[in-house]
Amino acid sequence: MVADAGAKTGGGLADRGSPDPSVGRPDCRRPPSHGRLPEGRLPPGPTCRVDLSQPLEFSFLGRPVTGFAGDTVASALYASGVRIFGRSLKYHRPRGLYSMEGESSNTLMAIDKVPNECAETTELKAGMSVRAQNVRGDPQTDRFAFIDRFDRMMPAGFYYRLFHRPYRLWPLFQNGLRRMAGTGVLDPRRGLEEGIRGEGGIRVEGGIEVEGARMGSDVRAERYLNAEVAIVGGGAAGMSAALAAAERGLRVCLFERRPWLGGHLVWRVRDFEGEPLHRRAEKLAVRLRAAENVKVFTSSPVTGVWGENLVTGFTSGAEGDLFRECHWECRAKTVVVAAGCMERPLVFNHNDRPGVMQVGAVWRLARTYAVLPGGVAIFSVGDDLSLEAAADLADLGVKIRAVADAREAVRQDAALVTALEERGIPVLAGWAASRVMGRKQVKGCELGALKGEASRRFGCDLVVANAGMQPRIGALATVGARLAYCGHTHTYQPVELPGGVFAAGSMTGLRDPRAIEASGRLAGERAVESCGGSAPGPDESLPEPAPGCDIRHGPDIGRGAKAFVDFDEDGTYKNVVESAAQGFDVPELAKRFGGFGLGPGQYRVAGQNLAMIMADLRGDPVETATPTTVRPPLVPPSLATLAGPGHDVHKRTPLHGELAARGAIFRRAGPWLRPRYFSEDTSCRKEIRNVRRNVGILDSSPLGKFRIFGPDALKALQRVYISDMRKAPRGHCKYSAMCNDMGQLVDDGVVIREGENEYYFTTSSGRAGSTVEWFRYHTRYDRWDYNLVNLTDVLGSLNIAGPNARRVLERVTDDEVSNEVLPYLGCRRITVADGVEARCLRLGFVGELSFELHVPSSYCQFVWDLVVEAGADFGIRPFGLEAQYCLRAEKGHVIIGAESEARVTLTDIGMGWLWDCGDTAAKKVGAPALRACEKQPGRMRLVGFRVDEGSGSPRDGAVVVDGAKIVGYVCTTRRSEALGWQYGMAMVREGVAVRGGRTHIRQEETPGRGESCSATVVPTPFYDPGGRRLRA
Amino acid sequence: MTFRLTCPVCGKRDVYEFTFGGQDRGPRPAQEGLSAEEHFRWVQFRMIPGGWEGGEGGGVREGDRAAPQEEWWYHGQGCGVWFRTTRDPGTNREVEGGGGG
Amino acid sequence: MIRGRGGEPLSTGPGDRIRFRRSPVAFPATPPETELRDGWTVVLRYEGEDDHPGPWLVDLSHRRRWDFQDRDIGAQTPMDLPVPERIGAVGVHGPLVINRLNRTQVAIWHLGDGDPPSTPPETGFTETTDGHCMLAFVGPGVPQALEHLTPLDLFDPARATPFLTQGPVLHVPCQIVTFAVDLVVMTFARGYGETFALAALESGAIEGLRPGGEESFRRAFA
Amino acid sequence: MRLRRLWRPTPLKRHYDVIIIGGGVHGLATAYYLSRDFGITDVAVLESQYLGFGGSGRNTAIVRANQRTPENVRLYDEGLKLWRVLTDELDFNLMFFNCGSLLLGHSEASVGAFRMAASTHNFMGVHSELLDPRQCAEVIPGLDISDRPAFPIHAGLYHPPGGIVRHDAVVWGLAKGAAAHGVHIHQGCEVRGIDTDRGRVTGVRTSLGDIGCNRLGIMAGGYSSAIAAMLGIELPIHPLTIQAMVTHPLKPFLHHVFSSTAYHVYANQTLKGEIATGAHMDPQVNYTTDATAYYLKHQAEALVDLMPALRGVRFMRIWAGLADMTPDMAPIMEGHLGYDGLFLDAGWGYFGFKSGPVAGKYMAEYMATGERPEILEAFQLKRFLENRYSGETAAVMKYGHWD
Repeated sequence: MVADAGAKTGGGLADRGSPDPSVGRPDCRRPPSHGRLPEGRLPPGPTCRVDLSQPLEFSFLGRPVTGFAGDTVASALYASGVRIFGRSLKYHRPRGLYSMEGESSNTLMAIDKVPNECAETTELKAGMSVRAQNVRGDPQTDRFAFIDRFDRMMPAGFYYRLFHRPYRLWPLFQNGLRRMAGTGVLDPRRGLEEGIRGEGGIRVEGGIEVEGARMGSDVRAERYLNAEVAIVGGGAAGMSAALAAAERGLRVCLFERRPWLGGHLVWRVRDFEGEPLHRRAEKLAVRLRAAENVKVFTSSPVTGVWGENLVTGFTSGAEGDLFRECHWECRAKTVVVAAGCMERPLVFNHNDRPGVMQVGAVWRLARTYAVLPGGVAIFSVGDDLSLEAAADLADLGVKIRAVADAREAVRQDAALVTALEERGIPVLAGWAASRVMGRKQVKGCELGALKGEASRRFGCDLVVANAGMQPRIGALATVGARLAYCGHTHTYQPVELPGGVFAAGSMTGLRDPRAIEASGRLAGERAVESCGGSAPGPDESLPEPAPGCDIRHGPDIGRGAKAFVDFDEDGTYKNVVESAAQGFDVPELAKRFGGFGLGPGQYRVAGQNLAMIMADLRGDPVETATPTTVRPPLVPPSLATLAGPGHDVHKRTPLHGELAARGAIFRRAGPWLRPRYFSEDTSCRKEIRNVRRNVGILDSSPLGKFRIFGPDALKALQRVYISDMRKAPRGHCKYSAMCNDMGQLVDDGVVIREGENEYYFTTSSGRAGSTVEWFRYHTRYDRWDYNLVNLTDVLGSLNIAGPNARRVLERVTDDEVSNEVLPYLGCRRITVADGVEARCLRLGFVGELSFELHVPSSYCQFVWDLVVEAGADFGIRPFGLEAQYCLRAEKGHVIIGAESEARVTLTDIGMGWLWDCGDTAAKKVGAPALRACEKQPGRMRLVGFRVDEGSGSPRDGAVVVDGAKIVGYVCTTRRSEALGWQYGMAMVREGVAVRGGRTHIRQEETPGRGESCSATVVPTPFYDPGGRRLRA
Repeated sequence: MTFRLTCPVCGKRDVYEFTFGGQDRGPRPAQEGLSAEEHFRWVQFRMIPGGWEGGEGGGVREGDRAAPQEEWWYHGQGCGVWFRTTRDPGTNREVEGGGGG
Repeated sequence: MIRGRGGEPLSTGPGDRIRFRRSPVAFPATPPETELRDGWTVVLRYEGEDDHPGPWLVDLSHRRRWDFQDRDIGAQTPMDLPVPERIGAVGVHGPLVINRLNRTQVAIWHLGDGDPPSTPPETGFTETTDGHCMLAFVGPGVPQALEHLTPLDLFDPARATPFLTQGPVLHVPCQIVTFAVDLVVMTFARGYGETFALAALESGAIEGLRPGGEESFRRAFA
Repeated sequence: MRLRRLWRPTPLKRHYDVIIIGGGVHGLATAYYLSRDFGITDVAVLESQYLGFGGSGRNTAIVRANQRTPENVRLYDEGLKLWRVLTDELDFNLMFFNCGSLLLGHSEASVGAFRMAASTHNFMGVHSELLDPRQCAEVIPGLDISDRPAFPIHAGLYHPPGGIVRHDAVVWGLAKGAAAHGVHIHQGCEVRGIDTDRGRVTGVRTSLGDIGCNRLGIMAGGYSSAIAAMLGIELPIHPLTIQAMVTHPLKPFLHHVFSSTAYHVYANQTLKGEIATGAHMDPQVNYTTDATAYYLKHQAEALVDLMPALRGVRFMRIWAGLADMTPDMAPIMEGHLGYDGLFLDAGWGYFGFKSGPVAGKYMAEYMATGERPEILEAFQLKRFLENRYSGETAAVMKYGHWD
């Protein structure tokens, strides 16, 4: 599918994807194996994409149905006689095929239990299970069909005026409304058991009947492309543009939503310059695939063109793919939009009946899928392509009783009119369909003159209708082109394009194949020029766009019948009138009030018609009509496709495997996974006790570790740290904190002077990733000469803590680590195991004798093995973050975020002693805020408390109350084995923060089940207040 | 809408690679004699002239168009450099030649 | 005799132990041929590698690397290497590769054969070998495999190889050097190594990406 | 059923007693209460585009009162009770679907935060409940409570009084109510300047001409800082783009609102059956409402991780609106802001919809009496100059409040 330059074969996206039948398509003309045409099928012609010799069995409503390779779900169902594909949202009206492009919810079906799949465009696969949606019982005899008769009670916005009086009844109505809401059915438990996030490796799906295959355990791919030129649309214009750009050596990506290239030429057999049109498209496709630098993506709808030419979309794979859909994003320098046209729906009475279809749908059923669309047809159309279709379909055996053309005769292609008349088909210029007869299936059609009273009725089983063509403006609109109504083509055309965006092809109003190709070439050359390539040759002159059709709706609109402007939410012409009457008389308001273009079809079905009709109702010229905003995605991608492989790329410490083997229960901490517990006991009693009594070991590798050096290093430290860093002595850990400009605590750690203009410092693990950013931000105007190196990942960190810590350490190093040489807050470099250099920091976060070893990450496992082996006699065992959390809380040490928040400053949480208020010249970050709030009354404060014995046992988050007022909350509280009582820290209003004061704590996790207790404000630290243990 | 910024080191990159650092307000004021109110204004208060251009469903609107502003960005997913650029809050686009300060 | 978790022999006395080093990456594949180098167990080849045309993902985390910073970096010759003038430029000098990261900083990688130099005493140097995971993408199909991992334009025909790109791969900030259409080497924070490599193999498998040994990289780099 | 215009076109007068800039929920509610409760009917609401163009029509319609601090809980709780009252008063069905909301927590720390919220709410008589993961899955079947997601579910804060309201209906209902009391509503009237005289607000310059007034309310949501800038007023408000999207409609299967701060996602199923879901904000100030491909993907990644069944659902529309963010995620409701007669009701961030009617009620009182209602004490501008944040968010800012 992708013609990568140098693409190899062997499982890549490069050679997978939908086979492109435009190049060599012998199979599809093979007759069915048993020699007889299947029911409902035409003899396969030169443009047929269905292989009638390859039947595919699937089921509809549990009944077996046979389709053929190359069918879509819809074409196979239609060929087998299915006419009602589902029921409409509000009125439960029967709905059938309409555009074969999936433009409305009419043919959204449940396929293999996935709701809202588009039957018109989904390729048929054997074994599919297909069901109709919004149906009670059989779609033929839907039990809610009666609602259709109550439309008079349901004018636009009726639900805002009903059901709320008296209010107590509203919940009943609300539940009733909810039951009627939505179309597809989703089982919310689906996918929970399937293990969708597989553990590595690609899963190749075996059989497609596998439940869950479409849920997408196989949907795992995403792809990012870079190109000079991205092309939206693989029709004649898009291909020509691609060739023009590729010839100049640019990288081109072309995206085509259909499974094949060629746009609307591929099903046209009309002769043009001596060969049928489809041959012309095929030749272009062959040239394109031979071109270098071009990647061609078929079955790849574009979901949006975003700012600065980012094109996004997805590729539907073919059977046997490793994945079903691949999300891609293409960053392009330029974009050529050649998205072609769609038919503007014709609004007329009962225009939603099964059997009313657009020209393209009928034509492609016959020409692409070899399906006989109907026996007797009436056409009501508004452009020449439709006239060509009528003639072609007549040749294929469809009896066409009449063709109404909304245009005046002078606007028609006379040759086509002649061709129709030669076939005995009357052409009624200035006429349009006014009404369809038949409920579940078209039985007849009334045509009426647009001027005057004349009308005629015909019996038929097919009504082929459109109001002319409208360009697929989605890609242009989403990228920010300014569009305006063009009074000549009666379409919205770009009048101003963003940089590097070009439009080409039939969407610009061109109809002549040669002109379409020329416009593509021109756009391709402009793109080359825009990329800085050589200027294009002299402008090929393009003909004027063909005149368009401005019909608003059929005659006799709304009289005793519903005429739909929007199929998805059953928005009728009458509803537009009603919306306007209630003041919602611009499209944006009417859209929201009446529900036009809010369903799966979005702006595509309702957009232009709503704007034109509203202009008429307001009495404004149609040029002033502003259509509703086009919003992406232009084609709806599934969440599985967008989510892609969902890799969970996170950080692991050098000891991850070791810790996992030791039963660690991991939690996410910023980008890291870290052990929280080492047993199911979340109170971590054993881990805590072991640190207090013996010795524990903590993997603290995520700790931020940095080197700062250079002539201005000290200045930078003075700026971001709140303490006076000039006082940091060599070989000593200077503990300090960083604040933000509001004086709030953002980080703490130690700084160690290691030499002249050379410092080593640590940050909390959560801040390690933004420390360089923080330093550089706060010194960005200063032009200071200092250098920072992030050593966080270079060095792992092992914290050996507990009364036996030194004895363990002494076993693995020959260096002196006594209290004299390495006292509390000391730091020195030691050698572990005769060869591994380590920084050894004497810190006391957990309140015991403790050493932090910073060793190169690659040696971490080695050093761990050694330490654990050496510590075995002393009962060394790992401890996790929860144990550390409790141990430090007993010491009253603050953890950022746990005992600090946005309302409090460094001084509020009792750490004001760190602040060096003298050095204003350093412009310390946060100093002015601390100064302002230092003595401010009424602030919140962090206090320690002791829960009064026997009064209760509050937990983190309980609130502190004073009478009827909440005056604070508990940040952290635990019952301590070492202390023998429950301690805690709380953030409280100033008045509460009185030492010895009694506070009331209340928690109520469940209404009515509140618990209260009392506590006494006590000083911190709770444990070892003199700090003897950590200085041992 | 997705847009790109011009990193002075790495060139044009998707905006989601960067961290926003706010309007360029010049070096931090001297702290000597700085009042609390002055400081807190300097930290938090901003003027962001606005209006919007070619609003959805509207034509191009005259009048109060947003003024492009100098601002700081950090290329966190790339080279790790702070730089200044000019961006128009009315269009959410870097102004031509705004990159690389 | 005590064995380490990786099966490395450990004796009881610290002095006799093999001071083994660990890469952040362990591929789910069987290496028939490894080599112990400066404590690292280096995989030279994986099983079945010879029957596979590529692309390969090669772990080079054991290759030594340095960070060098200086305000006036243009006037410096770290390790006797000329500093590339343009930011984003890459110099290849024998076994050493020097990448100009920004105004004041270069990265030096030892990618070629032979013993790596030791860290020079100048203040500006920091050895960062242990801070990164280093991976090479080698062989035919590298561009296609990388399209599944990053939106960065690593094969912009307008840039002359080798060149440096700094940006996200699998959302992780990376330094990436494109040496050729079939050779790309990148470094990123070591902590991501394991999950990054697995994700790369998982997404790259669509294009045939498989673990490769150091030999395949050496062939490509030579 | 007789169909009448909900609000009649009115002539644009050259002078009004009160002018309100912004035809969204806040502006219309203020006008409604001014005219209904205080007899001040010489009021014009000026809307530059169409009613509900801004955040009022772009939010995900979630209403709740499970805020963090008592001052905020009190205000939002009163707001939550107004939906029923207004439905009756306005005789317009605002379609309050009282489905309750479930906030998901993904860490040990979130359990404490939820316990604090639940304790605060229940102490104040607002129903909230701390749930464990199993209970979360009972409330919302389909949530993946295994350890498979990148951020496994640890706890839930269930808040039964919350729900969703048909957001457009609120705009239209309030417009109907205000117009019935004589308020003039002018759409397509863009304010381009503000006139003052000797410290008083005297009028506005608009795309439809100059209009005089005695009192002026800036209630323009995300555009409020732009309006304030016309008077050279600096505010601690950043307008940021926030995005939302809906899926194809489905039969009801999600019967509550759920949200997760770790995933930056909130979702509910509308009465029409779509899953409406909102995302986080881009950090840079701007006045555009452009959607980005990034969020479409981000949102899908988050949703399928939380609720795997959503893999088979398709997004059909994405859009964006503006959130007027303050550093503490609480609003600024201020009178006589630098000029006599100038009132500001802004800085609601992404809480602007649920607070609309209650804010309008008290802003009307403020504008009518000139006295600040007691309930608004906590929302003065000066708290930013005194470093007294409201505590609505515990998160500490980095360089400024955009991050």
